[in-house]
Amino acid sequence: MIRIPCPHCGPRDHDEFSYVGDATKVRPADPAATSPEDWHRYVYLRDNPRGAHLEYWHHIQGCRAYLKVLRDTATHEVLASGRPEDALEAPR
Amino acid sequence: MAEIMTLPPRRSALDSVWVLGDYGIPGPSGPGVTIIRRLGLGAIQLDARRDTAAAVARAVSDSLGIALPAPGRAASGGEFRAIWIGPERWMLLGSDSTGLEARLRAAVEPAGGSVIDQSHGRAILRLSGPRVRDTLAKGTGIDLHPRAFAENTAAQTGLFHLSVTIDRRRGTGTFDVHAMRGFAQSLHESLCEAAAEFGYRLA
Amino acid sequence: MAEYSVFSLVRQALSGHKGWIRAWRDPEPKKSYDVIIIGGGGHGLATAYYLARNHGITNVAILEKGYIGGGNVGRNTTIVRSNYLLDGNNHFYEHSLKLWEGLSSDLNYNVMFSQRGVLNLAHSDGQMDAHARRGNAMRLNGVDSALLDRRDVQQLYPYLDFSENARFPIYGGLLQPRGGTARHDAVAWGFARGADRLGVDIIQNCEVTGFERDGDRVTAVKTSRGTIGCGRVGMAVAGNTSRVAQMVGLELPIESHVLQAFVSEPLKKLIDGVVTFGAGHFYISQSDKGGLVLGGDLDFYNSYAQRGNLPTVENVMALGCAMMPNIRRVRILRSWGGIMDMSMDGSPIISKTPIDNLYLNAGWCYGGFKATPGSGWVFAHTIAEDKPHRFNEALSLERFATGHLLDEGGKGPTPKLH
Amino acid sequence: MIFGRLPLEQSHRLLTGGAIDRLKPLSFSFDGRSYRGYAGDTLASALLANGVTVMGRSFKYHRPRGVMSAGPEEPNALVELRSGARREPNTRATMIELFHGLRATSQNRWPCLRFDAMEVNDLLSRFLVAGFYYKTFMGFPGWHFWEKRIRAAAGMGAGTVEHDPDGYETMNAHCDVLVVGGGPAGLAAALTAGRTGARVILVDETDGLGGRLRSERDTLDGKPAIAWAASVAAELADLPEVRVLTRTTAFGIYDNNLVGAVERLADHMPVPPAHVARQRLWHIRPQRVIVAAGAIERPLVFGGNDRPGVMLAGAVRTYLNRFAVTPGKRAVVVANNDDGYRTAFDLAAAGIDVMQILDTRSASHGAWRERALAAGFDVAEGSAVTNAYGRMGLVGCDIARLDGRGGTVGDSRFVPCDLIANSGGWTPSIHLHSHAGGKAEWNDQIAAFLPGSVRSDVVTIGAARGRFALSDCLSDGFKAGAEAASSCGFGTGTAPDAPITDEVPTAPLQALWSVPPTPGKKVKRFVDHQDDVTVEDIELAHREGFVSVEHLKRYTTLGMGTDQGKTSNINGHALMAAARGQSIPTVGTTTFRPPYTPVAMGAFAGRTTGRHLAPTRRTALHDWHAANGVVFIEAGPWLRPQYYLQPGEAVSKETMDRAITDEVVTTRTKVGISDVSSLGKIDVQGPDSAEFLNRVYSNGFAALPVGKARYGLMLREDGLVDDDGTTSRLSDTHFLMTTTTVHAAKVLADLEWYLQVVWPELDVRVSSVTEQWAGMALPGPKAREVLAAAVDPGADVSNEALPYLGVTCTATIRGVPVRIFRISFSGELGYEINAPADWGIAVWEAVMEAGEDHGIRPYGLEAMGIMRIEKGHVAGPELDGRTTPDDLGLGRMASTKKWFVGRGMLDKPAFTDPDRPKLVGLVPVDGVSRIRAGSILVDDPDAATPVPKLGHITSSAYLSPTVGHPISLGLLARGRERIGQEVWAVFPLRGIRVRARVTETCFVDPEGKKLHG
Repeated sequence: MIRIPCPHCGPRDHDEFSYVGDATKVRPADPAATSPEDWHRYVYLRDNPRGAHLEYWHHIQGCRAYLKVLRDTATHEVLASGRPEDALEAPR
Repeated sequence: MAEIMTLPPRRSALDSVWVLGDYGIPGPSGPGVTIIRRLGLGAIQLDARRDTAAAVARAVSDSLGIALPAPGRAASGGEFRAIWIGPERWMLLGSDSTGLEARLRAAVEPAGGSVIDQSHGRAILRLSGPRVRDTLAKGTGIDLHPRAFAENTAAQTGLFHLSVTIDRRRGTGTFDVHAMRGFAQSLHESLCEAAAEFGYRLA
Repeated sequence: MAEYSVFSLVRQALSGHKGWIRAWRDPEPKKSYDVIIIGGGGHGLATAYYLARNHGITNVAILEKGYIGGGNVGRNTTIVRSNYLLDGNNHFYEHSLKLWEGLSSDLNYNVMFSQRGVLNLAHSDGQMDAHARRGNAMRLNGVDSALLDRRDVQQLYPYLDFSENARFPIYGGLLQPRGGTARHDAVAWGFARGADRLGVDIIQNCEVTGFERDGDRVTAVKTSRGTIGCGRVGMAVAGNTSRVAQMVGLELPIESHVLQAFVSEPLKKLIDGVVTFGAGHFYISQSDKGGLVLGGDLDFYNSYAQRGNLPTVENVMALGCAMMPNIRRVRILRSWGGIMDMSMDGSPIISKTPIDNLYLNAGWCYGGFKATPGSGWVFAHTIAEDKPHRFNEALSLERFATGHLLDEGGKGPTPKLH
Repeated sequence: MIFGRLPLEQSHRLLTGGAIDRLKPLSFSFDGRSYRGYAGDTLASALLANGVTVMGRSFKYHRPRGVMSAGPEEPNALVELRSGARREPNTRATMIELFHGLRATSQNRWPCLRFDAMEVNDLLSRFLVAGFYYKTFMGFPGWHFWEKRIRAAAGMGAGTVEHDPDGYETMNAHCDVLVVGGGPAGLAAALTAGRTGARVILVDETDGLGGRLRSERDTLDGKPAIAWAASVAAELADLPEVRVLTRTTAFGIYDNNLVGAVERLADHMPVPPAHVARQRLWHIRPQRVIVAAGAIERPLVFGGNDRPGVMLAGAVRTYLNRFAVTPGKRAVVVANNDDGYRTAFDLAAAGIDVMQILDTRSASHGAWRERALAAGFDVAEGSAVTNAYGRMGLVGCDIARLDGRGGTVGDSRFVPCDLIANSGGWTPSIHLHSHAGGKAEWNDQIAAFLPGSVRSDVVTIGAARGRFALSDCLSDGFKAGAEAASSCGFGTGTAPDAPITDEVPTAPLQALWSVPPTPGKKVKRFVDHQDDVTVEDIELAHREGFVSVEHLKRYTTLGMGTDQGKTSNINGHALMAAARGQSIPTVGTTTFRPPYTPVAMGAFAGRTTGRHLAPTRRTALHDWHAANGVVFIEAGPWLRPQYYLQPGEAVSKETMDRAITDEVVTTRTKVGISDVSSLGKIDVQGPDSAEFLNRVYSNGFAALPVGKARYGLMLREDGLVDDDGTTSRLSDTHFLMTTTTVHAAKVLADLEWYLQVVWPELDVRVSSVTEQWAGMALPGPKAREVLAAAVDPGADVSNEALPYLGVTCTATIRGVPVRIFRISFSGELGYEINAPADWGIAVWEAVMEAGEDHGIRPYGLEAMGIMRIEKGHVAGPELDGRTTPDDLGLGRMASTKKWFVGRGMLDKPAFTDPDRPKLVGLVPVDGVSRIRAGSILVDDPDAATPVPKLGHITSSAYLSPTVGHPISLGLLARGRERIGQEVWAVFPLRGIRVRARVTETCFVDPEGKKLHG
């Protein structure tokens, strides 16, 4: 069980959350000025790294907040977590 | 006011299954768990919107005499209880007859808050007794030990695969559990099965 | 002692089995190859085999970072079927199923392909309609399928939960009689031996670390055992696709997720075929040895750890016990986790890439094992002919941009849901 | 046991000693024969006490097997425990606590344990070597022929086809320190940590605490060590924050130190008591884990080492000391370490003849040897058993001197015996360490893997890290307990002094991976006893290139039995290393994964099975339906009315069809009422609400007037239709959105996503209010009259006051404030009434009462479905995640004047392809044939396969009571251009083909007059 520190509720089991996915993907801010290729890149393409992965989780059984989480996909270790607007860095 | 006088009685989601009595294997000092339904409550959800949390909190404090609790906490004030249920979001509970929704609406909407009546959408059970923690632990992964979950702690979490609010009340072993109305019977069944080995009383 | 047969076995038995030779050689890598296949899993081995067998291309190396068959071909629930709804998938998987039917004799290696039937249960009218649509589409493609009602299912599997206690009653199911199971490791070993006998070099403990490029071409593959020149390169490294693709700067519509599978203690025969639950993701069969082999959903988060978590284990078991309340006392013996290449529409990719001589075989989601021979066949064709076979035209990389998606579940670009 | 003669009652039981309760005799049966044992016995110890030596048959060769061990590693003595629905195959006799009336039967034999026809496999064993099946069974008559026979013979025990009557449950626990294993190290750790006031959980898989102390004759501070264990157990029981769980196996460590453990609450009883689960699965979340899981003894690999009567030396001591059982009368002891001597002393103390001590080490000069010589034992150094004899029980063995190079010196000598106690050293149980991501490091001193580095929050102590001496275990435990507690903020971290032991110092072992055979004899040397993997199989695997440990395991099935290789893996890997000429760590070890020992599926499932598989969701009107003839149907988590029977009617095809037709006809001609509470209802508030809805809906919402509802369509980011529903504007800044039942949760999560992550600048809050409101739809020509009669005086529901798509929140019914929306799914003049849920039934009854004179009746999902098909409205089968707005005839709802979610994808070539299937109506040309949903649309059903497909039938009404014939909806290539043409709707699964005419999608009131009436 991955323990995810919810910035609001504190550490909780990951089965209280719904996994959303890659948080490095930023939805095009001006859709009218977005090319089909950029939409394609946003919707379909993923870096999918082995190691630190910035991702969103939704605390669906808890406070219903979306969280940003930096997690190692090889070890499942959570390196940092925060609100969607936070810039996360792995602790050194 | 005339309408309120003639309102039909509220019907809880558990009316058809709630048969008072003692069940399961009682412990040495009687049932390990006693469960009561908290009926006829008003449960009003209060949302602060952008940058209004402080103003909303002030308005609530002024009108109801209760301080909105911090994340993960609950508080009592006067005849009301307030539970933090999400970022800038609280549930206020009080007796149905106090006009809670109207009072809140009047108080917080000018301050930038939103009010949503959820009184009928939640089933609220109060569990007490020496084996309450063991019973709840069969269905939730959060730590309910007094060291970790002190009085007036409240959590939004999962209980028997349902989303619930668990509100630790006064005393050593009294918890209120708020569940969605539609799942009330499922929760009731799960709680009763879990508590049966300790003995439980529906009161 | 090349051919395997009962006669050679008896002859060897009488001389203490001293005469058996290696099933495949252990060669040093050459300076260069016409084709390099990256990944010594089922698909890579099958591709090399068919490159040699169908296209006469034998100067081929398979580069495997560990031991062959150590990826998902060695960690799956061994189910083989072609009961797909969408033509692009159905034609491909049916081609694969046909290859399975002759595979043991083709390879001279018993892969124990067992056509015991694959049954998908349905638990609502809507699900029955969806099964009917799929079964009808299969029949129009010349693929076998049968729609069973509740009574038919009860006759086949009387111990499923037909009681009042069932949360989701069984309405019926869709059966593909030609579906079944195979001995997963044997598939890898059979293809390895077959490819080796046709001259392919299988190079284990050889990890790819990078590529040498000349414009839009790859000229050599850098490995832990030196740089190896190449004519063409085929990538078949499902689970690690994104990592290898990144070495040539490709970003792909793929996420890696962990899928757990389980086997129980061996039991006397209990379950004849393969059965899948319809009110939750669960599938079960029984190995020839007697273990119940079962699995369910992904763990639902990106992962490269071949290790799953307890909630998913519990969910899989809950579904299994709900479907078959007679197996609650059966004990789980082993569990394992495989890394799935989850694509954005739930269907695989066998395709050319923006790099001229690099070919991609990836995105297998839950479906890689059953595809092994078919995948090798069409991937070999794609590499040899530099164009897709008709059975993998629909499995192109471009389909995500053009909208020609193969989304069997209608789940959209959310890989964990496929 | 001698067949045909009644065994002497407990002929192999010592008169004194052991931890059994001689005052509590228990009767049990094995293979139908009655025996007696005592409370405190295991099935294995009780059978041994009765002289039963053969307890099982091996997997492949069906060789008779006795018990090898006294613990969870047992590969041989597997039985079917209990019978009927509770039959548990493959149950280790060494782990079954004896209870009165226990019934066990042997397995994997036919017709009986003593005479097993399948033992012919043993005679054929030279053909049935590792992997023989990959090389055979390929020609005539084919694999399917052979597989049937192999499947009939394979497997070990038989499961049951009956449903398990027992319950299971899950329990969550949190603690500061979890100690796994209640042996000396674990007890010391738990005690030290517990005394600090930290929250401590101690688990042990057996029925009591003490671990190896229960099996040995050690003393502590001059008193029996088991007394020390008892005093620690008593103190732990008194510490309020300490929880001791016996009969509990920690089977795995998952991420973040979640430890899974299974507690066997009732396996030592005939059946579980009422309200008590059979097993309980614990989720333990400790801050620190101390693994004191002990070690498992390895057998030596010699000829005939699988014969009944060949036992691990440690197991022999357990049977002697803990169970007061003598597993033989004449013993040979063979070991590559000092445990041989220790065992000999215990055997002699129990009055058993020790015929010979064989020390396989070429030269050992330890204290144990000196003691043994001094005590007069016959000790042979550098010697081993080279073959053991006796099919159903040991009769003797050959012993020979080893040359140290894989051969023997001189002649072998036969020694009669009925027991061989053997030890090849001990393998630390590093499973949990490995689960936690720890590496394994080879150690030559003990010839086994030790736990390497791991995170600081999991420490392995005592024998589990190769510290086999009791004093080391204790000091490890005291230190680890103190450190773990202090790292959690309890105590000072200082370890107390350990009690004084009386240990004899041990000399190092000398690894010996296989013993050469008796010269001139063909022998079978078993590495994996259960799966019959021999030394020769490993050599064959090496010869054929299956040289990595993973290939070895998979090719030979080494370690794949129910014992998971606990006694066989290291021996097997060492033999492969020898064959490769490499070191064992180079060859490597396979990875340990949970579970440590097999765990019942039911324990994992817990209560989440049967009707609890998923929670059931009931609407606020549920009790009314239940009292009024409803037939419920599952709709996702919900139970919803499918249709209603009249009083006295029973469920049948006929009554169902009649009910559904009546419900449709009544609604279309008079008025109907249905429960729509399960539709998702989302409260949207905030100054930016209109802008927000404008972005998430494909059609415009910015200009929706207050007091009005609008049908909206939502797309996914990939341009495909996600959901639909009506959304009403209650005030300038307040909307109420509805969603489909199925997508309610997802839509809410999506809205939260857009607000919290994508457009945080929008000042909007969303909340589900689904549960707050009971929803009822009231359609039909008489709906307005009924509604007017139902609402309290003062409310105006006239067409002018409440026109089509109008909304009012001011009316009351029976005093209950309700929201009324003039919307309709059926195409009739219709309303949806939302009432606070606790008053839902009161309002429903008021409407029913008001409608009584108009012939109102409730209708269910079936009638609702027919009416929506009649109107051509899309629902789940059309919103299947593969359709665009245009496919569904809703292209006009994709605004070109604004940007909305999904618009960026709508121009993809595939989405604008004119050949794309479009939604159309289809009716049978003959006017009567049913067109089933799931039919495929084709031009030529007789075309060669693959038959080109044009689309499929999405939804179908076998009979539209309104139009009088079957109707259906389907997606058809170029469908809009084909209206009026004919196609085939084929259903080859049932051999059905129907000629169908393509029509518009709306079959009833296409102009929508009724809606506006």
